[in-house]
Amino acid sequence: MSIIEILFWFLSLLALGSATMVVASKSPVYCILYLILTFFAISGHYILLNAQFLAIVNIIVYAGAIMVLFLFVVMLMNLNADSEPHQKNKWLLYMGGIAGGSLLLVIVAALKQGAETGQLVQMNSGNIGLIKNLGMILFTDYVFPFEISSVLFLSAMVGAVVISKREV
Amino acid sequence: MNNTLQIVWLIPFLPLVGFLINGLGRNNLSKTLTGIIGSGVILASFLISVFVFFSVKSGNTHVAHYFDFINTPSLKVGFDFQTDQLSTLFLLIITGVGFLIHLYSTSYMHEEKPKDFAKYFSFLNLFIFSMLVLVMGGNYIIMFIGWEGVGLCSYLLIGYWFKNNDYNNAAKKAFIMNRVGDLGFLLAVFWLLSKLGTTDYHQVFALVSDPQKKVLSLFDITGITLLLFVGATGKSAQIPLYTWLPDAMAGPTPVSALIHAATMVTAGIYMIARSNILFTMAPATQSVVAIVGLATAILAATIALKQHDIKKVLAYSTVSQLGYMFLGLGVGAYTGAVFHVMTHAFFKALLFLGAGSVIHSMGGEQDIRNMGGLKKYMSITHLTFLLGCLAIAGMPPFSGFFSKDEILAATFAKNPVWWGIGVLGALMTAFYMFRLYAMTFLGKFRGTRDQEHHLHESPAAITFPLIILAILAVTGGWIGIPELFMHGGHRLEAFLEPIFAQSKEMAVKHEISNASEYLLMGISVLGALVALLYAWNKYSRYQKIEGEETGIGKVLAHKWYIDELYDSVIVKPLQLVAAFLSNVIEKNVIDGFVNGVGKAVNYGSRQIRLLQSGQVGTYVLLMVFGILILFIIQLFL
Amino acid sequence: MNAIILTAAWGIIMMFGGVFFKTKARPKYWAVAGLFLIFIANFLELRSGEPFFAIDVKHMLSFNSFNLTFISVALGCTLLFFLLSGRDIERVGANVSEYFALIFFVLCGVCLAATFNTLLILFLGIEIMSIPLYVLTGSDKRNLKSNEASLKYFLMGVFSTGIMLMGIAFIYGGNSEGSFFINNINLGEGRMPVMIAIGLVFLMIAMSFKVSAAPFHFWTPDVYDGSPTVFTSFMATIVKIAGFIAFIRLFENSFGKIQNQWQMLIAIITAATLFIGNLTAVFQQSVKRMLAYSSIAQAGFMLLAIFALNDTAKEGLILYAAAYSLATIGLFAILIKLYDYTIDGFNGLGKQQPVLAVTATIFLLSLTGIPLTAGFQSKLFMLMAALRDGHQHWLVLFAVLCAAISAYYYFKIIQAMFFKEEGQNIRDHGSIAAGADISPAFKLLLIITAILIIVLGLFPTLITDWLHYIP
Amino acid sequence: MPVYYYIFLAVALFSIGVIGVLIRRNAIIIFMCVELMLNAANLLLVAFSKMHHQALGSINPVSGSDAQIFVFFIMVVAAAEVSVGLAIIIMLYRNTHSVDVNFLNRLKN
Amino acid sequence: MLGNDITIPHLLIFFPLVAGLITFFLKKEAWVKAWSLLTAIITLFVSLASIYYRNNLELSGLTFNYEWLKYMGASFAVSLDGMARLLTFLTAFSFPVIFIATYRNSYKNSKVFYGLMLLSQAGLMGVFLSSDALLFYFFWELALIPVYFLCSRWGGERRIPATFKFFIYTFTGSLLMLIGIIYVYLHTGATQFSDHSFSLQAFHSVLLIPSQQDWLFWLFFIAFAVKMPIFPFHTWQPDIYEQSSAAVTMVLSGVMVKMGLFGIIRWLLPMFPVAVGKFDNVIIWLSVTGMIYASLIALKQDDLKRLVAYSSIAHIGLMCAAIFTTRQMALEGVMIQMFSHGINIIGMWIVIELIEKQLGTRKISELRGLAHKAPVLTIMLVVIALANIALPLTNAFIGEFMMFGGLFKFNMWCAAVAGVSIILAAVYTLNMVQKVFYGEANALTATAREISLNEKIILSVIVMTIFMSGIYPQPFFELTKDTVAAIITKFK
Repeated sequence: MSIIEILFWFLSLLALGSATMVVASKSPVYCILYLILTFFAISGHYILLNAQFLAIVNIIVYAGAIMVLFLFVVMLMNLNADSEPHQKNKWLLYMGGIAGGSLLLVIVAALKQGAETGQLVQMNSGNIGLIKNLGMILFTDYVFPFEISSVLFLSAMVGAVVISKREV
Repeated sequence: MNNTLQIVWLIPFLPLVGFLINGLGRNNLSKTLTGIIGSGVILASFLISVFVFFSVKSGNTHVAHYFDFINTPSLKVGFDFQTDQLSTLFLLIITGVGFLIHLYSTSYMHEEKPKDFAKYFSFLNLFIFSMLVLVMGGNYIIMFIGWEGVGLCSYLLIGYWFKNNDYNNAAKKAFIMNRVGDLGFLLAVFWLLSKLGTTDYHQVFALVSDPQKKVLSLFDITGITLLLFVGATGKSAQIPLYTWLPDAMAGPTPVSALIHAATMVTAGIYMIARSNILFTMAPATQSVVAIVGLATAILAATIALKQHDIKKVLAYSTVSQLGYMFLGLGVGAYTGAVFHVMTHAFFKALLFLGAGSVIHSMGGEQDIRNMGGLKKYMSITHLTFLLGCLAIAGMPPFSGFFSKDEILAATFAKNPVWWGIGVLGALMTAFYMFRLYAMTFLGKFRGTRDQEHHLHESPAAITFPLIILAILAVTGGWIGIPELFMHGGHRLEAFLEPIFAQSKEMAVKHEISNASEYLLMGISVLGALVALLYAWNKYSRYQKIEGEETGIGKVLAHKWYIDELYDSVIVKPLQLVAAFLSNVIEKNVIDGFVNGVGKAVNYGSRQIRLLQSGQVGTYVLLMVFGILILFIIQLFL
Repeated sequence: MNAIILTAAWGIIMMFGGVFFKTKARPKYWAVAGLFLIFIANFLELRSGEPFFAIDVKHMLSFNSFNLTFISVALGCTLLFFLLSGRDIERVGANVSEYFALIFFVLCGVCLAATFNTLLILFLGIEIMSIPLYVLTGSDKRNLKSNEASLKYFLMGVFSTGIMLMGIAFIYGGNSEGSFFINNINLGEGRMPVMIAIGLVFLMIAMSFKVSAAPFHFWTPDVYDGSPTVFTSFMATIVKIAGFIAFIRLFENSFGKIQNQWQMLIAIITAATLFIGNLTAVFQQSVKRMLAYSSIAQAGFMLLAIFALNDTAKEGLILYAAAYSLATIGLFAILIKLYDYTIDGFNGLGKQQPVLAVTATIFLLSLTGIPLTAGFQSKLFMLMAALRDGHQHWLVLFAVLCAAISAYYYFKIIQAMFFKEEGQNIRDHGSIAAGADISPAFKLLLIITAILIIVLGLFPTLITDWLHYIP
Repeated sequence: MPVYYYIFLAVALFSIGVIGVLIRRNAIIIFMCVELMLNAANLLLVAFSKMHHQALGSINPVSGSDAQIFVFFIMVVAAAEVSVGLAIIIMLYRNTHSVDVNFLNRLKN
Repeated sequence: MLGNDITIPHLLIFFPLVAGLITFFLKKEAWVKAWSLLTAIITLFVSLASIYYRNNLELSGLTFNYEWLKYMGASFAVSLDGMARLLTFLTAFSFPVIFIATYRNSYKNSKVFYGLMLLSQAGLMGVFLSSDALLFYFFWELALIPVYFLCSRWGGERRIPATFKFFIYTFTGSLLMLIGIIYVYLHTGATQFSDHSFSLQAFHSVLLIPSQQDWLFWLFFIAFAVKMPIFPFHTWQPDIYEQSSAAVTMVLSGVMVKMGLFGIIRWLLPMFPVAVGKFDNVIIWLSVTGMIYASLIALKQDDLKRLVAYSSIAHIGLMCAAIFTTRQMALEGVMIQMFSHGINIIGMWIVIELIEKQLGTRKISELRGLAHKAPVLTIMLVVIALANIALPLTNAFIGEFMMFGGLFKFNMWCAAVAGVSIILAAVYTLNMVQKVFYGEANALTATAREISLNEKIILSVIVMTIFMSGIYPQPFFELTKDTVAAIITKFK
């Protein structure tokens, strides 16, 4: 059992466990922290897959910026475990669990039939994930989407302004 | 086409003109004018008919084609008038008797308002028109036009006093029962059409009687003739459709005389006589006709025994006489039947008009129990009435004797038992007629005071037709004197020979010896005489006795409860079914289903919108279930 | 190309315009003018096939008569929408020019969704379409319903985004070519690979969500009901049909060859959509909400195009887009003016505002699919396409019966307008809301819209012929 | 390392996210669960990119890289969504002082 | 843009259409009435011209074809064959009669009323004239819409639900037909520009295997059956006749029900001969049942309008049965009967309308002895009623006789059963006449007065028509023999 596999299993379990805790834990703050943990685990996977750029971006953008934003909001509203509305409707609770679980089951069962899922994934080698190469591609082939995403940001910005500007 | 008989269109046309003039100008014309026009047109067409008669007698028959009534690839119906011996004879009867009755009416209906008077005459003219179309039609469809037309006129005339609801009911009954018959007639015509593709008498009879190619199977012929006979029963008031005729007496008496005694009710006989070949080729039908006729004759006679309404008695006697005619047709004595039609037209019209004259002077009273002894008040009426009674009772040498005897003779040849029953009926006829006569004219008056001093002989316009008809009733029979009295005495048979020739040779001959024929005559005449005398002296001292009849008498007085039977077997169930359909099936089942769909949609809408609970959680849950279903279908099915 | 760039640019202009515009009315005129120019530009591109800006997009976009025709239709409908409802946009809130800016961004997304050639652009386009809409939905900030609507829309929208991404990932994984280009997907022989299948279902679900097809429609009534009516009008028409174009282009180009393997799913979705949409609409009292459900029902009919996936279907889809948008925009424009949004609010409109009533009647007839209106022609095309496809005739029968149900609720409004007496509160306030004014120009525009509908009903080829136009 | 490990991992994360969306009532946490779903997709994409690179790298040295670009764009979009989404949630919180989605039932039926 | 030469079919369609649109903008009620009456009369003359010119050979004036949707193979094709002439004439004849008969009535904003009336006339004309399936469907619906508004706007209390039911019912039917049309269209052969065609010839020559014909047959038939209507699709009819205003009822019952029969003859029979041969027994027995059923229900009606409605259902049932016998005689009968039925029932409505206008009731139980007060009215009604029960020398006799004849050829028992309805018809008609007109006048009817001159004139016009076409029906047969022949050849 190579080190890579050990790391893989460790990170997977970490990701799954913390993800479960995101769903399970009462206090929103804990949820956020567990989510950050999950993201770290995922970034770890990226590193295993030698997608360094994404790993970094994931940590900086997601775990860093976005999650902190979440945290701020939660703090701002000072939500905590006892202010947390917990699901009274047990029926919905169970049904939700069953539905999600069976979704997993269905897809897994489907994939079991598929032959092409046996292909190998290239671990910690191959250089496509390096910032240099991705940068090259991003600013040559993918320049148009890149530009277009600016429109996305603009609209998001305008939207945020429109929504949160106090009307006088 | 330049046949003199081309002008026969005038015969029905004139009454039509009369109808139009009287009908449209009813508000402006004076009574006298109306009467003159009304009767005048009939007289004119009578004269033309006489001319036509002689033309035909000289052997000139003709089918006049005027225009194509219907002319399509599938159906050709010419508007044709056929003038031959048979139709000519009927023309004479209709226009002749018709004219007399018009004349009679001018005085009889004189109390009416000018407007209604005109209405009455226009209807009467219309009737004559339809009747003429009926007998002159060159094919079954034209005949059917007249056939329905006379039904309509009788409806209008029975309901002439439309304020009285019973009269309207009687009229309606007459029309509807006729319709039942008409349906049979129509179906027969369709049958002919579908088999032969034509309804022209000539072609039909030619095709049918052609021995080479059997165009009609026996089943076809029997079916057709039976259906035709159904039509006849409706029009000519035979079992089972006879009950309308007695009720039809609601109409004015001249109407009863004209339509319900002399002419319209004989349409059935005319029709069968016209299509005699068909009937001769369908022995089964013939026996049916004979039996039905016989049964009707007896049944009606029995009922007539116990009636107290003078017109009702005559009505039932009419039904019974018609029965005899059908018996005649049934046994193949077509000439005899037609002969009896003619004589019956004379004496029955006479009797009705006489009765009318009586009713007139009794101030509308019709119950013979309140009459009696009218002899000394109204002598002409009395005398003519007596002659009429003798004629109908079949006393030689009055007309009734000859015609009825011919029928009975033929019947005996066919089937002695039928003959026996027929004779029995004849006896009853004699009995109830003289019961009627005695109770009306003999004995002493049983009416009220003012009725009594109001009694008077009717004016000339009434008596004149009576006298004419009386003469005819007496002498009318002499054109048909049997062979054994006088060789070649049966001039009518000679005259009608061309019509019935084919049937004659087809039909199986039953010859009966002169001796037995004498015997039969003797029996019937003597029997009738006995019945006659018995009734005479029994009822000439009739006293009014209160209280209901009992036993069989009651049944007879209630006409064998036939009306009640029909009411409970046909009318009431029909009403019930109709009510059930309109209240239950229509409202609840069919419309219920349609509205039910709408309700279902509304209900479904009300339920399904509850899915939209407003809860994001539920929405997502449902979505996930949707996802699952799609996955399962796509991946595992 | 022109449309994409210009809409983005004009969106930015409107955005900054918020600083300079003095009066509230000013932005509208700018927006109308700009949109008009964009419309012209796009039309010229359609005619000449030559964009103004020659940008190498590395085949990530594809422009053909179909896309461009659709874009012109969408832009035209939006122009009409501005003209009819511009005043009401001003009445929504303070940030008028921002609203316009957002709408322009949405249009940019619409153009992308109509012309995408890779899944990446599809994803971006749909996001660009959606994000401003979350905002517009919530733009009536004081109104709790508006807030609620926008949050619901947002949460379920991102949920569907997740599903879509999952689908894209699986498609990518299953595609041995290892590419996102929609016409470069290796479907293998015979039955498609499992990963493709999973991805396909995920994508289908995501698209169904965008076009609010059952059972992924649940957001639609609430969002349409909650958001400011003007924006409902915009969402229910242009955005929805854009979703359909994306849907049909995706499934035609990438999975058209194996249609028989997924046709059943679409058939089921279509049937469910028709059923739920029509049946639920029957009982609605609020016309706004009823129109939301009717939009679902109409979506069901449009899905027939994706079910059939042939030329008639494409023609029909564009025609349907135009007919449905025209009628719905007009109807909403009238609805906004009313004092009472329930059906009773329409009572006696025929007497009070004959022009509005008559035009509304024409719009409703078009939605019902009565001949002489564009609605009939579009339904005709759809049924024709579905029958021509030759499978699942039951679906066509079902669709027609649902159309019969739709007559039921559309005609309830007609009845209210012409045959019912006004209620008490209408008699007090009048049918028309306080702030709303019915200018002659507005009436004229309504009449023009109605005439457009009838002209399209007589000569649908005016639009459909452009699909076969070769520059 | 066979790809289906990653697939199962990603699908598991995705399902957990879905479950979270289903059973939590706090809007923010639901949103976070959606983020979890997005990340599952990201992970899957990266895994596939490497898979394709494994398979096709010899032919095309940059094969599979576009998936990583895609992931990048997903993060971009996620960031934008977050800004808008949190703004909406805050607006709602301003008006109702709650982030409980079950209170959102003014619109129904 | 509709071709360079305006032809008679165009005038028949567009003249009422344009005039109707103009009517909406007229101010004074008097003008509206005069204008629409004028229009109707001119239309009548146009259709008379169309009949007059039937013999001259240049048919270009009578058929016209404009490429409408070229690439769909749909064209604005209108043509006048015998049946179309007959029915357009019926339409053109009814409207002036209706306008004159109801000239006294005044309606709330009458301009809309008359405008819609004229539009519905245009729609009807279109239905009868169009020889292109798509066009046919267009007009089929367009004739419905104005009537929908007419019925819901003017009439009795329960008019709105009744009309709604009527509309949904017929709309569903026509949508089913639409599917059928499209399906057949997709099986037609290619034309110059399009791979399929909507033209009448293409539809008549389309080749369909029996299994397809079977269900297509029902798709079409239900649409027509609802329109006619025949049992058991008839329940909308009595309500709508009872509720809607007189003029509209006349249009509905006089002309509009003919659309269904026309549709069957023009489209259904030639397209699906096999299916017709397969289902004719079913349909005919259905119709015959309907005849008896409707007649029995008519016995129980107390409202004059409902009574006539049910009797009309019975008559239509006979026509439907006759059509499906596909016997020449029957079809000839149907042709003339389509006209006669229109005339008679319009006459009936006019009389009922007059009674209701005078006495404010249609309840048979409340009316008695009108004959004293209004003899002319009585005579007219009696004549019309007798025509209604097909007495010889009235127009209805010819038609019914031939239809029964054909039915008998098809199946004698069928004819026998159907014949019972003749008797029942006599029963309920005479009941009605007796109850309403005979007997002593009661307090209500004592106030009745004789009808006015123009009413007399219009009624006598109808009575004239009844007798003329009853005594000399030949022109009708001449007019329609080509149509009948065309159909019969399909079933040889």
